[in-house]
Formats: sequence, C-alpha cells, structure tokens
Amino acid sequence: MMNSLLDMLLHPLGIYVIALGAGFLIPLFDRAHRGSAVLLFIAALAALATIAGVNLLAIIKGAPPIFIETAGISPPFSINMRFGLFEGGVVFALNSVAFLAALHLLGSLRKHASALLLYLIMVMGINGMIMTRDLFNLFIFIEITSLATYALIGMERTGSVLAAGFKYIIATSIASAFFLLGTVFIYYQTGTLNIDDIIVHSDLIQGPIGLIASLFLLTSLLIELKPYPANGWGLDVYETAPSGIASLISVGVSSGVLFALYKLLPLMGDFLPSIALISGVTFLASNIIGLKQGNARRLLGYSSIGQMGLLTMALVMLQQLDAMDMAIIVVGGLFINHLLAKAGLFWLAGIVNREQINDWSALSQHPWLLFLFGSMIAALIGLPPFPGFWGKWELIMQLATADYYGWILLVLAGSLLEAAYLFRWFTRAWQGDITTGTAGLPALRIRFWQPATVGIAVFLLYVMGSGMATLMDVTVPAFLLPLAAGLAMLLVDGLPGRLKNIVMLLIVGFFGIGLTHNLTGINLLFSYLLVGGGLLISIGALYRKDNRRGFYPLLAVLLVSLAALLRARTSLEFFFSWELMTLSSYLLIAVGRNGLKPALSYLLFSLGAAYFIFAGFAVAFAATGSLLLADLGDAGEQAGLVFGLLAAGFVIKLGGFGLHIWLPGSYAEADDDFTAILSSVVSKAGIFGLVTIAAYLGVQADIGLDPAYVLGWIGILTATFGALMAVFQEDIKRLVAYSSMGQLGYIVTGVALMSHLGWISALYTTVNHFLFKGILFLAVAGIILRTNERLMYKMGGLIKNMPVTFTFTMIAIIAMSGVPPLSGYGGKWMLFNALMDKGWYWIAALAFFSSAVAFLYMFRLLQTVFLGQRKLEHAKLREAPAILLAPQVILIAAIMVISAYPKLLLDPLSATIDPWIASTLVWEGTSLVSHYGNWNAPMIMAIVGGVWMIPLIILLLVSLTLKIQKVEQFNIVFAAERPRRPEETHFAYNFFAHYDRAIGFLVRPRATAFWNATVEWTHTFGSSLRIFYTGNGQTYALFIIMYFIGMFLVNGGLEL
Amino acid sequence: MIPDIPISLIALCCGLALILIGLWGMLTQRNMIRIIIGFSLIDTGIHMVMVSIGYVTGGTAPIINDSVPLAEAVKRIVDPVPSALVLTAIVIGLGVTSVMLSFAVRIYKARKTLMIDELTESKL
Amino acid sequence: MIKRIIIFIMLGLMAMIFFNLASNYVENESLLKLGRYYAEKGPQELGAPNLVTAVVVTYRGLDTLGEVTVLFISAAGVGLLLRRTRRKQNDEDLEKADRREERAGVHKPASEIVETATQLLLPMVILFGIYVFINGHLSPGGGFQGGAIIASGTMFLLLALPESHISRILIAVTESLSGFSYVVIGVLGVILAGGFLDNRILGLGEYGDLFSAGAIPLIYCFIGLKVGFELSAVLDRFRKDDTGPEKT
Amino acid sequence: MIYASMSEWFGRVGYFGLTLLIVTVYGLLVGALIERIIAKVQGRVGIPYSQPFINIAKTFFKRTAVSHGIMFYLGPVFRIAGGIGTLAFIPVIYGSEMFSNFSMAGDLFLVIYFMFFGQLGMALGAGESGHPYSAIGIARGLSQMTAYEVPFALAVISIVIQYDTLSITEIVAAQQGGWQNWTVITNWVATLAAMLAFLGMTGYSPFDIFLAPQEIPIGPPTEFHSAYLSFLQINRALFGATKLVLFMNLFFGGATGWVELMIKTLLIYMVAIVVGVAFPRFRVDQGIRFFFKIPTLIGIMSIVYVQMVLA
Repeated sequence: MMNSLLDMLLHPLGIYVIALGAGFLIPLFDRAHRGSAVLLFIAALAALATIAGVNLLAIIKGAPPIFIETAGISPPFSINMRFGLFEGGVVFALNSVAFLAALHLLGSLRKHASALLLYLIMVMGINGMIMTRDLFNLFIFIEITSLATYALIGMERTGSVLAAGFKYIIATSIASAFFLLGTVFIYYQTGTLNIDDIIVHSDLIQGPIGLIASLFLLTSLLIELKPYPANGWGLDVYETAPSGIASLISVGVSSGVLFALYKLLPLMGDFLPSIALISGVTFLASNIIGLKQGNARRLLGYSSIGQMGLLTMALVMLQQLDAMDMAIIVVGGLFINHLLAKAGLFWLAGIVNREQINDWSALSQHPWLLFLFGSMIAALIGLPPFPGFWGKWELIMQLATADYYGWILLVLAGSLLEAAYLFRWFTRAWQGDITTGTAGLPALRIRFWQPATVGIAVFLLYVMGSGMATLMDVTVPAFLLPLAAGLAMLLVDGLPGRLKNIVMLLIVGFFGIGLTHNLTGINLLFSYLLVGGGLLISIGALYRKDNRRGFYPLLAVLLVSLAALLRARTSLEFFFSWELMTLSSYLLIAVGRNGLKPALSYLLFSLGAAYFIFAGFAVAFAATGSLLLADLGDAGEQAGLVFGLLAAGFVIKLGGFGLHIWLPGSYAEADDDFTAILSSVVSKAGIFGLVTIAAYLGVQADIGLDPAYVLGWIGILTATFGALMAVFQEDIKRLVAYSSMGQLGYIVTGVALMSHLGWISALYTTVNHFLFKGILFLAVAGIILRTNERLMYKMGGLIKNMPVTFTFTMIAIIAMSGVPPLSGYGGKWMLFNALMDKGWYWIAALAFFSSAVAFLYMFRLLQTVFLGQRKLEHAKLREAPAILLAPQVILIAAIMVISAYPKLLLDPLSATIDPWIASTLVWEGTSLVSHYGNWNAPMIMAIVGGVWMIPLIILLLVSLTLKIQKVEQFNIVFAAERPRRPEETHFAYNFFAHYDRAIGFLVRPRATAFWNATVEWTHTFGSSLRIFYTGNGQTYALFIIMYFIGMFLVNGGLEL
Repeated sequence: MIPDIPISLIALCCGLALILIGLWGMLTQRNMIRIIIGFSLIDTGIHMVMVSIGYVTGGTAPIINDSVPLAEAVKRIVDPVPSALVLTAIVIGLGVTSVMLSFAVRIYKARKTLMIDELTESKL
Repeated sequence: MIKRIIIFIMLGLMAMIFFNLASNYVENESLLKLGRYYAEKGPQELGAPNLVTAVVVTYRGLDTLGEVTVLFISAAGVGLLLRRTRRKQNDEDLEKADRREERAGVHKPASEIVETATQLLLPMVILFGIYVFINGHLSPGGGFQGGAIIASGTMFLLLALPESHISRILIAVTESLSGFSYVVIGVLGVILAGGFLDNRILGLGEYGDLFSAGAIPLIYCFIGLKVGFELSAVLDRFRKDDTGPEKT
Repeated sequence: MIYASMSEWFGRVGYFGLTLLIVTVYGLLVGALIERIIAKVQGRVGIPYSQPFINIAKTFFKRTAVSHGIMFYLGPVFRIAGGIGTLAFIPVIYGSEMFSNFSMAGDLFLVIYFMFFGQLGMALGAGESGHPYSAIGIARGLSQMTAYEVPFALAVISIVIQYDTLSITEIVAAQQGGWQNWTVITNWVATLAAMLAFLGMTGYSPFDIFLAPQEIPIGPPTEFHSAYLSFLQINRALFGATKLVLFMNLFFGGATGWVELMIKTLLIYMVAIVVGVAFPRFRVDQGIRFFFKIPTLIGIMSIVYVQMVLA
C-alpha cells in the first residue's frame, strides 16, 4: 500500500501518528533532557504543518481527496477520515498558525513538559475535528481539544484565569453533553455513526427524537462558537488566558468547530435560517459591544466572536444558496484572514502586555509594530489587499444575488462597527503620550525576535491577499501596483525627505502613466486630474525639509491607487482601488499634526461610503450578473436602487450635506501639503465615481429623474451649508475645507442634472476646483509654514510679506467666486443655464444664494490674513518658499488660459460627454450660446481688462503728479488715536458676528450633534447588550440551556 | 402496568432524570464541588441513556461464545456499539471531572473560596 | 429569586423535551445496522468473542486511541494544574500554613484495619486488574476496566499509606512507552494489515483462546497499563497537592 | 464673430464712452437732486447741482496722497472698473445698436455676477488700509448682500422663466408695446420682490448700516482720499445709475431713448429715497432677517406665480 516510510509519514494519517507518538514520548524525553522534549515538540509541530502542506499541494495539483480508513474495514463500519481540499486548506493553515503560536508561546510552554504535550495534542485534536468523518469520533476530538484547552488555559494559575477557565469548562462541558446526547439519538435513529452514511440516510432522522437530536448536535456546536449572548464564558477566557493560547482558541478551536458544523450542515437543512440569524446577530452584537470595550484582549475576544459569527453566517448562507463552490473564496478568504490577523493580534497583545487599550499608546514608539498592528486591523476590517477583502466581496455578491439585502446591511453595518473600535484602538496606540494611565507604566521592552511571529503572520496576510487576487477576476498586476509603489518607497524610506519626494514623483509618474496612458473618455480626463494633478501638487511637498518617515510610501500608494481606480473595468477592481485609496488617505491624514482623531472619523465615514458603494455594486451584480462597470446600465428595475446606493457612497466621500462632519477636521489636521492633495485631487475620485455611475446609470439605464433630483438637492444643500459654515470659521484650513465642501456641492448638482450642459458644468467646475483649491491649499501651506498659525485672527497684513501668495490667493478666490472674467463664472453660468433648462428653479435660487454667501468667507480669508493690521511678530516673515509657489504658478497660468479661452477646455470635456449625451453646446465664434443666453469669455476678458486698465492708467498718470506718501502701519484715521498694537485694530475675530446673529442658527453643528448622539446611542446600546455578562458561570450555563430551549421552541418544538 | 414498560425505557427515563438532576445541581449550587458533582450526574445520566438505547428486546451481552453461538448472535445480543461508546464516554467524563476538580483546587488556593458567584471579576 | 424561577422554568422545559424523547422512544426489536454487521461479521473478521472489545479496539480503534489520549492529557493537565511551584520567598507563608495543617492532623494516618486490608488486598486487586485487561477480548472487561481496577489499588494504597511514595519516573516511563507502543501497533496495522489500528497484524489464533484475536490482547495490555498508571498519577496528584478542601 | 471688424469694435468703444459719460453725469445729477429733495424734506436749502462735480474735481486734483500699499492703490481701480464693466454689459437704450454697449458678451447672469467685481476689489483695497471700520463696513455690506440677493435672485429666476431668456435685450424686447407689457404689470410679484431687494442694493436707510454715513465716517472707503476717493465718488454715481438702468430694463420696459431712461430711472430711484426717508435704520442682522422673510417669500411666490399663472 505504501512503500516507503517517508510516504507513510507524509500521509495525512501521519498527523495523528506523529502528534500522538511525540505527545506520548515528550514526558520520556523530558525526563532525559528538557531541551530534547522541546525539540521534539517543535519538530512534531513542524511535521504536522509539513504533512498538511504536502498533501494539500498534491490536491491542489489535482490529486483526488485522500480517504483514510482505519482498522482495515471499510466505513461505515469503521472510522474514516477525509483529507480533501477544504480539510487540507484548513488543516494546513491551522497547523502553520499553531506552529507560529508555539514559537510565540515557547517561553512559557517550555517551562512544563506537560504544557508542550498538551499543546501538541490540542493541535492534533483540532486536526481530528476537521478530518474525521465519524460523528462519535468527532465528539472525541472535540473533547481532546477541549481538555487540552482547559489545562492550557489554567497553566498560569492566576485567580482570574482559573475562574474564567472554570466557567469555560462548565459551558463547554454542557455543550459536549448535548453533543453526546445528540449523537446517541442520531445513532438510535439511523443505526450508523458515519457522517456520510448519516447524510445518506438522513430521512431516518425524523419525528421529535430526530428533531431533538439534531438540535442537540447543532446547539452544541453553536455554543462552542460562542453565540451572543451565551458567550460570556468565552470572552472571559479571551481576556485572561495567555495570549498564545487565546489565539489558538480564537482561531484554532473555533475553526475546528466551524468545520465540524460545516460537515453536519447537510443534516441541518431545516435550521439554516436560525443558524444564519444567530450568527448574524452574534456578529452584529459583538461588534456593537466591542465599541464599549476598554480591555484589549476582551476586545479581541469580541472581534473573534464576531468574526466567527460572520464566518458561520457566510457558510450557512452559501449552503442555503447552494453556492458552496464559492466557499473557497468567501469562507476561505474570511477564514485565512481571521486566522492570521486575529492570531497575530493576540500575539501582539502578548508582546505589548497592556491590559487597557489606552495603555497601548506605548506602541507609538515602535513604528514597525504599529505597522504590523495596523495591517492586521485593516485585514480584519476586510480592506484590500488582505484575504478578507475578497471573501467579503464575494459574500456580499452572493447575498445580493439572492436578494438578501437585510443580510448585506447586517454584514456591512457590523463591519463598520468593527472598524470603529479596532481603528479607535489603533488610533490610541498610535497617538502615544496621552495623559491617562500611561504615566506609571514603563516603556515597552520588546526583544527583537518577539514580533517575528506577528511579522510572519502579517507577511502571510499580504501574500495570501495578493495571491487571492488571482482567484478573482482582477488584472492583478495593475491593481497591486499601488502596493508595489508603496513597497518601493518603503525601501528608500531612509533617504532624506526631499530626495524621497523626487523618487516618489518618478515612481508615481511611471506607474501612473503606465496605468492610465491608454484610457479614454471620462477616465482619461480624470487621469489628467488625478495623476497629473497629484504629481503637480506633490511637487509642493518639496518645501518640507524633514524626513517624513512613512509619508511618501503612503502618498505613493494613494496616487497610484487613484490611477488604478481609473483603470478599473469591473466593480471589483474599482472597489479594490477605492478601498486602497481610502486606507492610504486615512493614514496620510493620521500622520498630520493632530490628525489621528479626525482621521478616524474620516476613515469611518469613508468606510461607510465604501460600504454604500459596495452594496450598490452588489445589487448591480445581482441585477446584471456581471461585474463590468460597463454593464451597470443593464440593471433594469434595480437601476434606481443601484444609483442611490452608489451615489450615496460617493456623496459621503465628497462630504455631502449632513455627512460632512469628517471633512473639516481631516482637511484641517492633515499635513498642509497633503490637504492640498486631499482637496484638489483625492476628492476628485468621488466625482469620478459619481460621473461614472451617472453615465452608466443616469443616462444609460434612465433611472428617471427622481433620484437625480434628490442628488441635485443634496448637492446644492452641500454647497449652501458648506459656504455658510465656512463663513464662521476662525481656522484658515477649516475655512478652505468647508469651502471645498461647498464647491463640490455644485459639482454634485451639475452631475445630477443628467444633461449635457449640467455635466459640462460639473466637469468644468471639477477642473476649476482642482486649479483653485490646489492654489489655495498650497498658499495656506505657505502661510502656515511662515506664521505657524492656523487661526486667521492671529494673522493679518501679510500682503506686505507675502505679496505673491496674496496675489495667487486672490486670483484663486476670484476664480472660485464666479466673478467674471475668471474661470469660475463659466461654471456658474453653465450650471445656472442647465438648472433653468431642467426647471430646477429652487435649486437655482439656492445656487445664487450660496455663491453670494461664498463671498463672505472668501473676503474674510483675504481680509483677515493678508490685509488689515499686521502682527508685530510677523514683521520679518518671508514669502512662501519658491518650491511651494512653483505649482501655484502653473495652476494660475491654467486658470488664466481657461478664463480667456474656455473653449480649449470645453471642447475636450464635451467630447468626453458626447458618447453619453448628445452635445448641446452651440458656439457662435468664441461665444457659447445656451437656450437662455450666451457667454463670450474672450470678449468678457477683453472688456474687463479694458475697463480695468483705463482707470488704472488714469490713476497712474495722476499719481505721477501726486506726492504719494508711503505710510507706516498704524497711520490710519482712527479717532485721532494711533493704535498701539495690531490686535486692537485688526478686525478679524468673529468677523461675521452679525451674520451669525441673523442666520447663525442655520449652521449650529446639528450634523455633528446628530452623529455624536448616534455614537452615544450606539455605545449605550452596546452597554445594554452587555447586560447578559454577569460574570457568573452559572448564569452562563443557564444561558446555554436557554439557548437550546430557544432553538427547540423556534424550530418546531412548539408543535410537538 | 408494569409489564408494558420496556426495561430500556425505564433506564432511559432514569438517565434523563439524572441529567435533569445534574443540570439542576449545576445551575443552582454555588459550590464548585457540587457543580462538579452535578456535571458527573449529567455524565452518568447520559451514559445510562446510551446504554438503554443500545438495548434490544430480550438481548444479552454481546459476547459470542458457547452460550451465544454465532448463528444466533444477531437475534440474541444487545447492540455492542453503544456499550463501546459508553466506555469511551466514561473515560472522557472522568478526564473532564479530574480537570475540573484540579481547577477547583487551584481556585481555592488562589481565592480561598469555592463559591462560583464570587469569581465574577472579568465580565464586561 | 427571578433567576431561580427562570432556572426552574428552564428545567421544566428541559423535562418537557426529555419527555418528548422518552415518549417517542421505542425499544429496538432488532439490531441496528452497525450492531448487526458486528454481530454477523465481527467474530470471523477479528476473532474476538467479546464484540464490545472488537468494536472498541479495532472497529472504532481510533476512538479508543483518542480515549487513551484524553486520559493522557487529563493526567497531564491535572499534573500541570496541580504542579508544585518552586518554593520562592513569598511562598514561605503557604508552606508554614501547610505545616500547621499537618501538625493539626489534617493528614491523619489511616486506621490499622485499612492498612492491613490494603496489604492483603492490594496484590489481588492488581492481579485482578491484569486479568481483566488480558481477557478483555474474551469476557466482559478490557484495558480501561482493568486499568481502573489497578488504579483503585493505588487508591487503596494512598488511603492506607498517605505518605507512600509512587515513583513518578515509573509512571512517566510506563505511560509514555505504552502509549507510544500503542501508536506503533497502530502504524504496524497500516504496514502489515489493512489499515491503521488493524488488529490483524498477528494471527487471529484459535477463536476463544487467550492468545487470539490478533493484537487485541496486546493493545489491551498497553491500554490497561497506561490507564492504570495514568489514573494512579491523577490520584497521586490530588494527594500531593497539599491544600485539602476545607469543609464549607 | 459678433464684432465683425476692428472698426466696429472701435465704434462700440466710442459709443460706450458716450454712454458712460451720460450715465455718470446723470448719476451725479440725480445724486444732487436727491440731496436737495432730502434737504427740502428736512427744511434745509441743500446743495447746488454742481456740488458733486466740484467734490470730484476737488478730490481728484488734491496733491497729497497717502498709500497703504499696492492693493490699497488698486482698490478704487477695481471699484470703478466694476462700475464701468457692469454698465458695459447692459444694453442701455432699447433698439439702439449704438447704446447696446457690449451686452453681446454675456447676459443678465454676467451682469449680476460682474457686480461683485468692483465690490470685491474695493473691499480688498479698503482692507489693506488697516482701518478696522473698513473691514467692519465690508463685513456688514457683504452680509447684507447675501440677504437681498435671495429675493433678487428669485425675482430674476421668475422673469427668466417668464421670458425664457437671460438676454437683457430680449427681456426688454418682450416688454415693448405699451406699459401693460412691462414686467411690473405682467409679473408684479417678481417686481415687488426685486424692488425690495433694490432697497438693500442702493444702500439707503433702512439698509445703510454698512455705509453708516455718520458713525463710521463713510463706511468701507474710510481711508480713501484724493484721487482714490474721486474714483469712488464717480463710481458711486455711475454704479447707482447702472443699477437703475438694469432694474428699468428688467422690470419697467426698458427705454427707447435717453429721456425715457432718465425719467424711469429717477422714478425707480425715488422708491428707495422715499423708503429711506420714511424708515429708520435696521441693524445688520435685522436687515438680513428682514430679507429672508417677506421679500424672500414674495420671491418664492413670484416663481410660483410665473409657473402657475403665466404658464
């Protein structure tokens, strides 16, 4: 049968033989020499992983699944095991992680020989749970695993861990009792114990006994998966057990149980809805409760339980949808993701060894650990490129095809909540020196080899995630390029900052152009803005002399992922790049001065947005059966819903009205040069998305005007309130940020018009916005660099020091305001005409109002910063650095050209739109003629130039005869008194107080209050969900009994 | 009445009753040792259930020798499988009990108490 | 109080469920599929008159290996949990407390009757245990039962002579070797016979003989030894831990 | 090309110069007239009609000047350029190619937006002086502007719907053929809203706090003097008259000759004067809230009106 010993050892049976043999021998070796026992232990674990790996490889290459029969008798009369693709995959992954966990734990494991053998046999037990095909044998493996786990939990023998362990034993032993009872009655009805045989004869399982027996089995496995609320015992163990053990319980034992459930699912056909519901509720509830959690390990516990809930739910859903062929991606992806990330996090928790997440701030001193930490958290959330991303994607797609929209909502809501607390934790860790708690704690002492296992886990996450891309319909190299760029930049991260910037420009230029050079239409247009614009604005970043570790790799990822976004053909590619962009921009905001908190809200809103987009794509996929973006238009009846979801996503990303609260903070606290990129470049990605879906859905699928009309209103409200809020800002960056929000509102309205002119105005404004916001934020960067202030009333009179910056700012502001002759007017004119064309009069009126309001803040910016009285300490300030002005010059030049000859821009824009909507642009010479009126830009430019030059010349001539006296700063007519200090005279603080009195009530931070209340409410809800966690083991046992009874009653018990 | 009730049903009912008693003990007794006893009762109850399930009306021990010749075996013996399973289950129960007991010992040593409701420090 | 009420409601519902089980239970009139197969084929296939043993050792041999493992790890677990900490400075108080307890007579020596009875019965108990596992394939009994009997001997010993010393090394070596040998026999089944844990690596012998049924007696010997020593070790552990449970 | 040749272009410039002159002079005279009327109401003699011209000449030829910087210097230039430009984009006399100025460059929308040009430049110039009153005045003025802009915008939208065009020439054309065709008759709701906005636009009481002629010397231009001030004075007359012309065109049938123009604009102006004399001054926030209430409501009604009644 098997000739060589090696063959036999590499047979899956070898897993048992080696584990048991080594396990039995460890005490003997230990008697001889502790080191040899440890060696044996490590070797055995390595062998376990190797065997699984070798066999898995063979199966992947096409070998048939291996059936292991025992006793020389064929099943069902003897016990057999199966090693197929799924078993192999899970076993291999588990054994590898177990090996790493052992290395991580070796320090404490090696103290006791029995701990070594317990660990080894626990791993074998999990292997057995996965491979065995015999019901009673499964029970034995569950028990082996449980017993070993009990002992290992108690290994440290502190009071709390023992208490937790005892509760754990009570709970799991009741679960085991259920399992045994179920097994017995199943045997009673079917006369067999072989799972396959039972499935064949499942018709024999019937009547009350059949029902009760099945429910015993099912409840037992579910309890082992720690469903909410009967899971307090599990959480206690996660909180207290040694991190390596906790990691193995979280990822190993649970996975074994889940696999057992998977094997028995064919018997559970009637109960699939309840299983799905239970696991779904568990996923959601754990994540809500997680929000309230301050203890790091317990937090991980909630996350673990939540993830297992998600996995279970995914599994059941696939079974229910008869889509088990997708399991390899959905469950496999989520599983690998959870396995590596959660294990890694537990190990990290062990290394950091701080109970409260607030105390994890110690991690801020260790950038590499922080990197590992962040990677794992991103993986858990399901961000690309990690395996969870692919798994979640496919899961949502499958759910959508079955019209399970409620489930989609549940998964996405749960994920968002999980993101909230995990990234909050990450933020705490990154933040460093927060005052609470850390004072008394010594700095972390981490030996260099300790994080190695975590590092391997993270490395594997990246590898597996990238590898999984090959399973999906993705042009892999293109979409992994952002990561490649980031990696390349990471390698040169030691270079001086400016050099890195240049390297980054080269890399991004190379990759970006490579990605986008053969694009057409809207994508091509946006490639100029996103790639070209990104590069241009990034030049400004050269003004920073410092090293900026980590900044350039992230920026490279961001910019290249923007390029990749444009290249996306399918919704999956789009979403992948989108998420990558979200993640990298989050990190870039977070590296800003006080960027962490606003970055968190940025991330959460961005993820919320992403999930809307996700759901939209899913619905579209369900409707069209295609992932191609080009097929979005075939969504038929669902087009309105798809459009609504996608538009909601993009609008959140653009800081739409009511959903904008992330925007000012992130723009304000990000690095100044990055804010310029964020506003002028990154926001364009949202517009790109909006235009794309408007093209495919709005025009092609003809969703009707109602969703578009709503979008139009959202846009104009955004514009109005963005402007109103900008008026009352004291912080220069916040002011420009709100202004950005307002300007994007016009674009949204333009897109919503779904007419040629509307789109032209949107695209034109987009370009224009890129130009003037680039200038404004770069100018602001220069101002902040020089003054070291952000509050405008602390500036003033800077025109004397920074005339160039002032001029550029002024031009940008005129271009923004829409005052002729500069480029802004065209956008307003087209928008107004398009609005009138469409009959959206109220929106037109608001557009008027908001552009009037915009004057207030624009003037305020110029007045309080550049004009008025200069502060004494600013007397010696210099002009902004040339490198910061250089991109502005280019942008100014572009504004001027477009202002004078808008046709240069409008023609290509029109050509971009023409394929979607027939052109309505009528040119009469240089004059653009609409239904209502006309716009002759060159002529306006000429006339304005003329009427401006003539008085100027006159004044100059007069001046020749005048004795013009240049006066000192304070030489003003001020009640005949000469003010002593500029602070007394510079009218800047609360500039529009009267306006505030008049209509300030409109802009009280209601949105912020609303979101705060939402957060508060969620937290309260989260704590109320914790009511079940009394800490009393008996109560937990009672929950388990109740759980079973509940299952019984729900699943037909009432009818008996 | 009495002859109507099959012997295995009586065993089954006893077993189930034991399980209930054990559950009662586990849920109501605060002392950990008593909880462990409750668990043992459940265990024993399950074992009784298992054995009674394996009973075949009028069957005898599944040992094929002179008293039960092979030819009659199918008709005369009880099911050997549940007996084999019980054997395993007993050992497992024993293992769990011993570990539970050692936890109790250790908890007592660390906390000087055996009351389970005093071990609620980790809960939220 | 509410909790109590809930508990009783739940137990009531549980009772209802159990009632459902019992009321729908019908005593088997004939053997189920597995049982029938074993009854028909068992004796010829494996040569063991005791079908339970045949099922335990061979047909469901993997279960039994697992069972042995369970016992092994529970012994290891108990050992791990109840290990003696190396005496450190701060443990001295504990030790003093222990000594006080000893002086107070917590560890009372057994009465003379017990002692004598033990001396008389111990060899017989052990011998009986060995008999039970060696004859496991012929008559009711087997490795576990035999092992348990041996361990009860140990229990006797510990009751009678609380201070008696049980060699840890002996236990460790025996359980390791017997366990390992069991695995080796299992592997030999793959090489020499039909599969893992196949007992037919040795001749089936004369049906009903002591040395028959292939490797079953051998396996049962190893199991018996292992179980006996492991249970003894567990008992020993509980004794050695010097925190006798207080009466509460 | 709309302007076919260079000669036509020069011709237009010439005629525009003429228009400019007429409108400016007219604006100054009206200013004097108003002063006189107010004086009469208050029982004073009032200024002679030449006074505004003398004022300008005086300031223009003043020999000393103080400059606070380049933007201060440019402020009046922007300001007067705004006035001239606004006029340039409005056709002044209906049916006269000569006095249609450069209205072909754009439409009503252009005029409305270009009106901001001068204000913005002025604001910047005033800002550089460093005088707080300038900043305060501008802050108030801008705030008030956002408020009266709302009823005005609504009225404009209403008439754009009504006439289906943004071209001022065409709007005037549509009102020809007798007073019954004037917007003030056909769309009296919009006219009412616009006239209320007009009160704010002219900067007379009750909406004159941003200029605050008494408390803050003269509002935003506080620091200006000499030639700078003369520019501002000219612009004040010019810009005021331009706005009157615009309102006349939009709501009162335009003018086919200069005399008609002067009469109509004077009457329109009188509205503001009468209201100004009769009502005390609003605080800024009161003024803003005022515009957001009744006039805005009327503006909204005007759109409803034009859709329901005129459609």
